[in-house]
Amino acid sequence: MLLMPLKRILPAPVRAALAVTALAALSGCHPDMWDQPRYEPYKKNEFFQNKMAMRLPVEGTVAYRDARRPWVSTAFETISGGGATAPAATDTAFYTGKQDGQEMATNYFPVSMELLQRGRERFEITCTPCHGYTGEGDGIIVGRGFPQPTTYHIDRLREANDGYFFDVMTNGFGRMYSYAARVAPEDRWAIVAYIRALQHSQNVDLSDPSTEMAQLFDAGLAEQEAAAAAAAASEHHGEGHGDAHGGHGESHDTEHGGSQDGGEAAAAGDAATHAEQH
Amino acid sequence: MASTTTPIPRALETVAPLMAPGHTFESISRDITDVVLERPMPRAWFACLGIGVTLLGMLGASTAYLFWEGLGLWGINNPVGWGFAIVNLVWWIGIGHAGTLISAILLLFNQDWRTAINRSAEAMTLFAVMCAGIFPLLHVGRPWAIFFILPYPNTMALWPQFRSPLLWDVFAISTYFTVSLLFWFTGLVPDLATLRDRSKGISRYFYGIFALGWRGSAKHWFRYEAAYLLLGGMSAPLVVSVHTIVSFDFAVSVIPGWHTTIFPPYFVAGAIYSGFAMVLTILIPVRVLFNMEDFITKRHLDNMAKVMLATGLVVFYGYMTELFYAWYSGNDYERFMMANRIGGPYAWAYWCLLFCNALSPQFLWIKWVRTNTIPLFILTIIVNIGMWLERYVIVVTSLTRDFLPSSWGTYAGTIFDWMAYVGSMGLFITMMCLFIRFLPMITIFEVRIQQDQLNRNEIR
Amino acid sequence: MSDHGHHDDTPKTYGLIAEFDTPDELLHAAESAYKAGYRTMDAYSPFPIHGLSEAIGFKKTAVSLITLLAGLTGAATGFGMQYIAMVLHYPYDIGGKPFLSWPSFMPITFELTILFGAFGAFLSMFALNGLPRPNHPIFNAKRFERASSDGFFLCIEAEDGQFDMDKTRAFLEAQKPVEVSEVHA
Amino acid sequence: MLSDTQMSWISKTQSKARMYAVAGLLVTLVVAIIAGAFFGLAPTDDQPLAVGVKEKIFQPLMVAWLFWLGMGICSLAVVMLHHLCGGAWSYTIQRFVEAGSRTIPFFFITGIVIMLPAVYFTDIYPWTNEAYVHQYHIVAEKAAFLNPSTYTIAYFIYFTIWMLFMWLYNGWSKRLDETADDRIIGKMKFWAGPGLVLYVLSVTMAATHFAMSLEPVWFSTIYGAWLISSYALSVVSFSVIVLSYLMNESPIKEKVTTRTFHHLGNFLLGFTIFWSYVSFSQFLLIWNANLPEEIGFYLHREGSSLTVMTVFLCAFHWFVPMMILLIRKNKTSIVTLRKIAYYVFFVRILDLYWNTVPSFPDGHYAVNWTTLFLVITAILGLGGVWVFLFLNELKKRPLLPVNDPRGELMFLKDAHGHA
Amino acid sequence: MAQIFNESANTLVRAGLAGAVIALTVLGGLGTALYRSPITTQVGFSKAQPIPFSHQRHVGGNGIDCRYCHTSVENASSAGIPPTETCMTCHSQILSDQAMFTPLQESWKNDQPLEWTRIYDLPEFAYFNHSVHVAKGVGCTTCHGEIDEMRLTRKVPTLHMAWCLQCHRNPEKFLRPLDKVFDVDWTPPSDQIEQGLQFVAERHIDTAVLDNCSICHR
Repeated sequence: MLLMPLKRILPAPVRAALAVTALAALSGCHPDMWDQPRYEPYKKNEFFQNKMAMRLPVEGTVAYRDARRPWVSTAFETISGGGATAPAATDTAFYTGKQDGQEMATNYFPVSMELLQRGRERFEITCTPCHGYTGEGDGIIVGRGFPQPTTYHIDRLREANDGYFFDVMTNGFGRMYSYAARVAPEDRWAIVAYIRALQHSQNVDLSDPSTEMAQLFDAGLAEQEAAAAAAAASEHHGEGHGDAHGGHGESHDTEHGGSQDGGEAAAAGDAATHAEQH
Repeated sequence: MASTTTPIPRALETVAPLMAPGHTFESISRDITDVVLERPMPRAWFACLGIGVTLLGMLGASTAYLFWEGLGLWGINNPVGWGFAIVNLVWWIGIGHAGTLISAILLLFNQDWRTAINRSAEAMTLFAVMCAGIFPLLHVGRPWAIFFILPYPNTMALWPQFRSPLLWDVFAISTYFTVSLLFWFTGLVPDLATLRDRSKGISRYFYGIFALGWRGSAKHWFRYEAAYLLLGGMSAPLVVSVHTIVSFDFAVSVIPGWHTTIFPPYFVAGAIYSGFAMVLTILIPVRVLFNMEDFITKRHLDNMAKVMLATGLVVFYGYMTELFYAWYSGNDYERFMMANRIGGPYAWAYWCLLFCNALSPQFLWIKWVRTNTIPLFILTIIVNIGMWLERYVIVVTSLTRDFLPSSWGTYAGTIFDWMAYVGSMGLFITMMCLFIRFLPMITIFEVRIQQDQLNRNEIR
Repeated sequence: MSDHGHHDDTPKTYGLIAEFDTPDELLHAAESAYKAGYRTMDAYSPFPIHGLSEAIGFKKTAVSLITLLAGLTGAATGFGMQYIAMVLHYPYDIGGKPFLSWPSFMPITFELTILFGAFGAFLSMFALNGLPRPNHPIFNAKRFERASSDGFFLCIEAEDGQFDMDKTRAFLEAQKPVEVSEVHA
Repeated sequence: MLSDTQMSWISKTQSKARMYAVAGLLVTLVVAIIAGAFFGLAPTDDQPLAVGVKEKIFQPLMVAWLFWLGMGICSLAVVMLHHLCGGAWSYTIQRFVEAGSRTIPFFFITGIVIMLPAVYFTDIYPWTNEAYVHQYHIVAEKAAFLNPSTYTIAYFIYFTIWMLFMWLYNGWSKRLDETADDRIIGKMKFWAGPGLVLYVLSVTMAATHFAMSLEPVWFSTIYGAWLISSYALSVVSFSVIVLSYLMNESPIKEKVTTRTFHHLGNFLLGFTIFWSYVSFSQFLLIWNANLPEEIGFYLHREGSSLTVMTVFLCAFHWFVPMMILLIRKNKTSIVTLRKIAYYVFFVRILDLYWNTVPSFPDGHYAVNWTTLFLVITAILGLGGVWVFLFLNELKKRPLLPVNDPRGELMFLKDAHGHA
Repeated sequence: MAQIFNESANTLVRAGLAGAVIALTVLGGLGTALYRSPITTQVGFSKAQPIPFSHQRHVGGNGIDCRYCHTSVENASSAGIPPTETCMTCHSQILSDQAMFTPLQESWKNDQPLEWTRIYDLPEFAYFNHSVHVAKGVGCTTCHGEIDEMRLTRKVPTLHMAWCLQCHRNPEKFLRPLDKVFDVDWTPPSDQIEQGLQFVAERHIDTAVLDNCSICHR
């Protein structure tokens, strides 16, 4: 353990020389608690061709979903009529956005506020760098030289199926890479829902104040102003997200028990995390 | 100053004298310092040193391999996590106790016969504690991180577990070693001055530096005696506390056979017992080899044998109380533990230890045995073996079979256990040989006091 | 030493030393010297002689007091250390016992009491004795090597107010020593 | 044989002792009857042991008997110890402890009146109570040892051993005075070893029967050592007291120097430390392990006033006497040492109270002031009788052995040395 | 008798003793200081990387969310080091012809991962999970410092156990509102302790066990 800091300071040859000396002196003292004979994420492993200790999942592996996104499990429950908590591998609608080779016309999940909020959060993390906050295709990267993506607010895209957006995220499009590895399918569906909301919001005719939309808009504006005022008054502008976790956690925990048992091997890593959460 | 000579009562004329007659202050200095300064070492010394260094080499080799390969080399397993390491630790620490006991407790009790043997016994203490220290050091598995057991403000914001008897051990044994060293060195200073004044050439400087410029001033002696008595006064409870704490290692647990309130005094008595046995094992040959029979007389052997007998009886008492109260407890586990000792897989060790520690010392009731070197020497060896077996029985029988039969196991030391154990004896023998070669093995100035008292007829 | 020369630049005198054959003679001489009014003197012997230091007027030493204080410091350190670690800094539930498990703190408190006390006795004794001091004028004294074997010496130092080379020599001679000689500084 | 001053001190003390004996025993009986009749403890389902008049009478008498028993049997041990290792300190008190040992028959008889009825007719020993044994299966396991018959037989065995050695040593001692026969010294030396071995074993067993079994679920292997060290403390301090009154006259005067007190003081110190060592070790081990059958002993000794008593014992049975005895000055003055000895002797009462009375059902969790009062009066009463008998024995023989040549050797150093 | 040592020996011996004591103290002090200094802990040090990746540019300049690259930080023990693909998402287009991107292009072409040098290396006897810290409201910058201003990532905490404990003993000093966890500009408000205690209660953080050995060493 004493040798550890040295190990991290000194260049390899010096270390080797020191190690030999230390070996002679102490007949070897392995810092074997610091570096244990096992592979941690992102460690090197000479055994494999690409030298990564981490392996890709076997082709066709189905991701295990956990209960941390309540809207997902609620939705799954609704869809499957209760019981099932994660779609089967054969559920192509969920994983590809296509059913019988046809793009899904609507979202895989019933649209809810939770779904939209999740979609917004994920959109703002993942999509805004290029597509911008409103989906105009004016993200910051565009200013850095990335070719401008198409805006969402054209008729072709307004009329496109939900499954189409899902497919683009999953498989990439043009210069856009696939996000399948970075965004989980249910998150992709949430983003789809949010994109739909964006399209709506940017394409509303407010010229006639008597329309329902215009009234809603005014009401929303007033609400936002009030909320801003309240936020200014108190620092606690906590939004529903955190509470939702805590509040729904208990019930979903039990519901997900079955699926954990089913996919134990895949679940092992996440199960620890899962346990932490509750 | 009373100077009348009292006639020796007739009943006491048979008591062997404390030292041979006819000595002067000068002859005392000469006889003792000549071993270091003048006389060539006898062949037996070279033989001992050779054996010691060989065994020490074996210790080094087995330790090096242990560092390389890890503790798996030893026989320790689940459920016997302690094994030889603790057995040897307790054995060596116990042996060490005789030195302090002779120096400190006999000093406090005004026992004159301590004089001739305390120096070598104290040296033995130091070397035995060194040998003892090896085992926990190796047993932790990562000796280079051993400083973790000390309380120092560290980057972990963490303290050692002060409520663990193992940590008490750390404090007890390190304090014991330090205080023994101070006590020993304090005793050496006036003798180093003698060596300084009698040696020639380069060794004058060596002894001169360590004598610290001692000049025998009356004021110095005054403070010296005060300090020496204080050190003795502190060492006496210290030595008791050390083996008490060693016994706590076992006794604060709830393991049947370990959790016994008699352990503290019984361990202390056992320590003194084995310590005196070891002192005799060393002194019996040494006094002959280096012609020290004038100073280490039959009376010394007799007295030490008596102490062995007394402590042996206390140890016997310990065995008997363990036996009786295991039954009296009414507790199934306690009763099984005893039955297991008597008739379980390690019964051989139990019966051997009873033979070595309880039966064989009964011969010490006989004066002929106490004053004849050969039977006494054989007995001390038997007791040394017996005391090792005692710790072996305590550690192994209790750990191999405690509460749950499903967790029972067996234990045996491997060749590396034996190499470390026998090797530690090599360290002990080597250090002892070097000590005899370079330092006066008898406290010269105290023998002078004794001579002075003899001159005045104050003692016999 | 005076045989060795240096008569021309008369080396400084440390004192006059008288050698005796037995401890009793030394003790007697020391008592007489004190009675005669000498104060700055010292007696040298190869083993401690009861009453000798008292005879030259040296009766008290701080060694015990320092040892006691050191021991108490050790006890306070031992207990305090454990209290800080186990109660204040990192309280930890072990076996359901209270954090302030004073019975468990006793062994280490005791050990540190002894450790500190022993250092107190050891260090204070040597420090008060002014040791280590490998060089000292008294080593210049004739046959002083016997002081560590069988010689008993009384040295009246030149710094003593009553010291007078001739008178003091006469006084020492009167104590029937083996020899009286001058010690050069 | 004794000087007039010594004789007059003895008879004065004897008449005082007579007074204490009568008053102490009377008060004990009267108060015990009243307390038992009015403040007894009736048995319940949880606590099947009763504390009535019988128990109230026998409880304090038992404690007092156990307290003074040590003066008899440990005196015998000191006699044998002296013959085994010798030493100036034990030589000077040799005749005191011999006289003490000659009181063992007194305990044999009083024990038949106190201890055996306590077993047969009272609830004081819980193992005699069927409901209690039924409640604690573990007690039934030891029935072979804890039953009235074994107790009685063992009682006779213990006293046979003690009285045998008492008879041997006092006989030899007397013959040595008369004949100056060296062979007697040899015998005394030889039998001291086996005698002490038997003493230690019998006291351990007796401690288990007489005291430990008051709490039959509990056991502690160090208990024998506790009782032995306690008794040694009592005997050494008592001897110091007696010595202090008799030492100004011959023959002791010639033999006693400050060095003798110093030794006695050191032994007092040694036994004080040993007592605390044993008590603390027992506590630490049981407290740490926290096992159900053991920890009860300490739980019964917990509670406001009993906790205060525990702290008191730590402070005044260990710390204070230890600190006082560490100071050399206090050991070289007989007057100071006598005060310390008185003090140690009386603190012993509290220790014995602490070790026995909380085991009684009405002594749990708090100091039972009535019992404490009764224990003290019983100790004064029984002690009055004992001291009377002791002094009677003491004046029968010279205050130092007449023909023991070892005395000379032992005093070589003391006589010549600088104290 | 002649002197063995001359007078200077007295001074020498005493100076030697004092010197030994002082030297030991100084050595001990130096050792401790060295052990705690950045030389050993590497605090404030950055290391050479195959590509001089700048968080300042990406986070501070471009405002890209942490989770864009560190995708598993909310779900797994490891925050995730982005694969080459993530870099290529933009850098297939932007500045792709720059020399400093050669390793990236090579990696992409040969399907060989980039070998980044670890800055934060916890010993393996310490169990650490990013997701639980994020979920309970420990912000990125609490441990990683002002990452949005670092040209090259450097180590900010010592990663000593004492450092871990200062939060595990008093989490209220560091907890944030959950929507501020990834906010690199967040600073504790004036009533942080109060608010933190409220978070501790809301989020069921059991401070009694938070400094138990087995929380981190399992």
